[in-house]
Amino acid sequence: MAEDTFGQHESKQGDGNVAARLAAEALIVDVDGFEGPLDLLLSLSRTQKVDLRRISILELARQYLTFVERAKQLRLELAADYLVMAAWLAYLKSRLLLPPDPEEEGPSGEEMAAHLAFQLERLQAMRDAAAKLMARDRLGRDVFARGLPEDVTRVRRVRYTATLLDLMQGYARLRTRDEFRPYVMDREAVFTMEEALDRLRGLIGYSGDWTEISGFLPEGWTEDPARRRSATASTFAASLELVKEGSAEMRQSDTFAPIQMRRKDRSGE
Amino acid sequence: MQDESHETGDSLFEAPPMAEQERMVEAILFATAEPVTVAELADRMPHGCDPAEALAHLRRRYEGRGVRLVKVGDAWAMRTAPDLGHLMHRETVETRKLSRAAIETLAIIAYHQPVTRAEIEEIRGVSVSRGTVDQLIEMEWIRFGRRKMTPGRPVTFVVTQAFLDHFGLESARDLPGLAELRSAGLLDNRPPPGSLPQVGDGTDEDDEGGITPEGQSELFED
Amino acid sequence: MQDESHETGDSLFEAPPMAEQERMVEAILFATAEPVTVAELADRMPHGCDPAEALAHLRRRYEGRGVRLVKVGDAWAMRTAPDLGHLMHRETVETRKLSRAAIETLAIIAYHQPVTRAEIEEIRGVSVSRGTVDQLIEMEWIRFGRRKMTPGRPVTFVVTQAFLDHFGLESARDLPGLAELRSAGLLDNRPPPGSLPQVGDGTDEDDEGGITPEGQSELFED
Repeated sequence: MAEDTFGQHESKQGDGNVAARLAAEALIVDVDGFEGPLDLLLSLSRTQKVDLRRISILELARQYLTFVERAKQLRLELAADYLVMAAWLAYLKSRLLLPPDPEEEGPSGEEMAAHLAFQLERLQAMRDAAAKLMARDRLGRDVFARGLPEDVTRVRRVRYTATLLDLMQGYARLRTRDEFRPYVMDREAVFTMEEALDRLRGLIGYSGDWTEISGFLPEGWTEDPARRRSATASTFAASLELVKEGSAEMRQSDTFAPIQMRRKDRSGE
Repeated sequence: MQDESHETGDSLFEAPPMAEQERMVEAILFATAEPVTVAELADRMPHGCDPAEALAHLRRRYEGRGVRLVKVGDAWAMRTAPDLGHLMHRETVETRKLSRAAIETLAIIAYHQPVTRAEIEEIRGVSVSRGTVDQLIEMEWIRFGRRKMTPGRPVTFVVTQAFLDHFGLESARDLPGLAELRSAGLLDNRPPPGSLPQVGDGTDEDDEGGITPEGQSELFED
Repeated sequence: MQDESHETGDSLFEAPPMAEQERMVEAILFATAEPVTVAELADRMPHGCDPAEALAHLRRRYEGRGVRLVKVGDAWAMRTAPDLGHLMHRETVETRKLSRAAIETLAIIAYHQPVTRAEIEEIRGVSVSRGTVDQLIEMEWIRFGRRKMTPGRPVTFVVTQAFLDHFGLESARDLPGLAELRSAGLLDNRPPPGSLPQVGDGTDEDDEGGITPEGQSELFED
């Protein structure tokens, strides 16, 4: 819109100043149509009808300042950044017009003007690029994807895995869980001393007479040699324990002779 | 767009070459969401075209290809060649670590094979869920071994060749023993020297099984 | 892993013939509307296949046809030939009209990527509204790139595969006029001389100005 309005005035460009003023007036009407001061400057620059690289920034600054002046007269409210740009351009203009002050620090007027020209050229370049991009053969407009895609069924498969380290650590964990506990699988053939003690405590009360300790072996532990061995050892150890407690006494008539045990009568002592 | 086809009105008298018509049919069938009838094709192509003939050419062109031209009712569509249907599902494989229960069960089987479920439970101190065993069997890492010659003749479990392949072992005997585990720092959790329980040794398992004359047990003797 | 190679062990050594692989790629690409990467193809084809070579064959096969094989970023897709677009007006998707701001922002991101919001604002001379960026993200034409290694570590924007697909570009290097813009220095991040009051943005430009010695230019260089 803004550019169209502007185009009309472009053709009237005979007397530079008049044209610029007219252009500025036309632009003011459409000030809302501009995307900020840089956009406006780019539009203004078109009156110069030259390559953006050779544009007169001084002339552009004049046009812009005229624009802002007119807007003020018309009591149009301009956004702050338009006024910031105006102030900056006024400063730039003075830098460009006055002979360079050797005392003055900072960039020269020419450097500042060159950068503004670069900004304008870059913005224009991006607009042209955008137009070229949008004019390409586009998907869904000029080029088409498969209209009837076939469903790709997704099969999710979970694969479980473990490393040798996991395996060994798992095993190590098990084997060291309670390292003092006898291996459970061995228990079938082991009659523990605790078991023997429990058994003897129950039986000793009834054996006032000497009895061979092999007679105290539990049922089922006398046939199988391994079991008998285990039960004999634990029963013997348990009987020693009872003697130590003072609740039984033992004797053996000879080396390798049968060991006998009987209840120790405390009351008799 | 539409006016464009209007502009091609002069093609009423000069239809595009058949090769071009074939291209058109190809593009239309490709991009259209539903099967297209010959009438629709004629409608969409420049005047004077012969979609039926173009279809015939196109159909021949796609013979033996990965997609084919097929007739659906009185319309035409492009479809994947039936022998390639298996490519139409994407398999996503998700790798997960085995559960602790499964790893422990597997380790016990590997170190003690052949081993019964009851024995596994005794070593682990907890019952072994059916799911765990099933999972390991499904993974083909364990299988059933021979039954034990004990009351009830329980089944045993052994590890498979796939197990050995996965863990890079020649045989289950290559599994490191407890001493090695310890020297590798895997048994660092405080077993006092000499207190290492001996695995399944000195028991009647060997006799009963009869399968493993020396069993796994001696592997663990330090 | 191992068990898998057991199952498909033979195909490891004997991939299907190339003609067959070409059919497979053809079928997969015809069945999918979105571009498919070589990795995905390899995933779905039997072991030992060479999708890249099959794609090269397929691309030649479809040259000059009604549909073509096109490269989109690092993926591939079948698309209708652009000269036949006029036949497809029924399939035309009405895309949402983009504002001038959105179009310009998109172009700036494409040509300057990875680019920060502040850089976009510097180029356009106005602040970028949130809605503009949101719209482009929602269209899946832009996405967040890596953060810049500058103070504040601002996020950057880059264009997506869907962008390339939409505009028929193999890669962001194929953007129209890119070489000219670069040689004209218009893609340089030229810091303003001194401390000029910059339109649209304040003072942090200086920092950002220095940041992309490598930046987008490098992206397009090879």
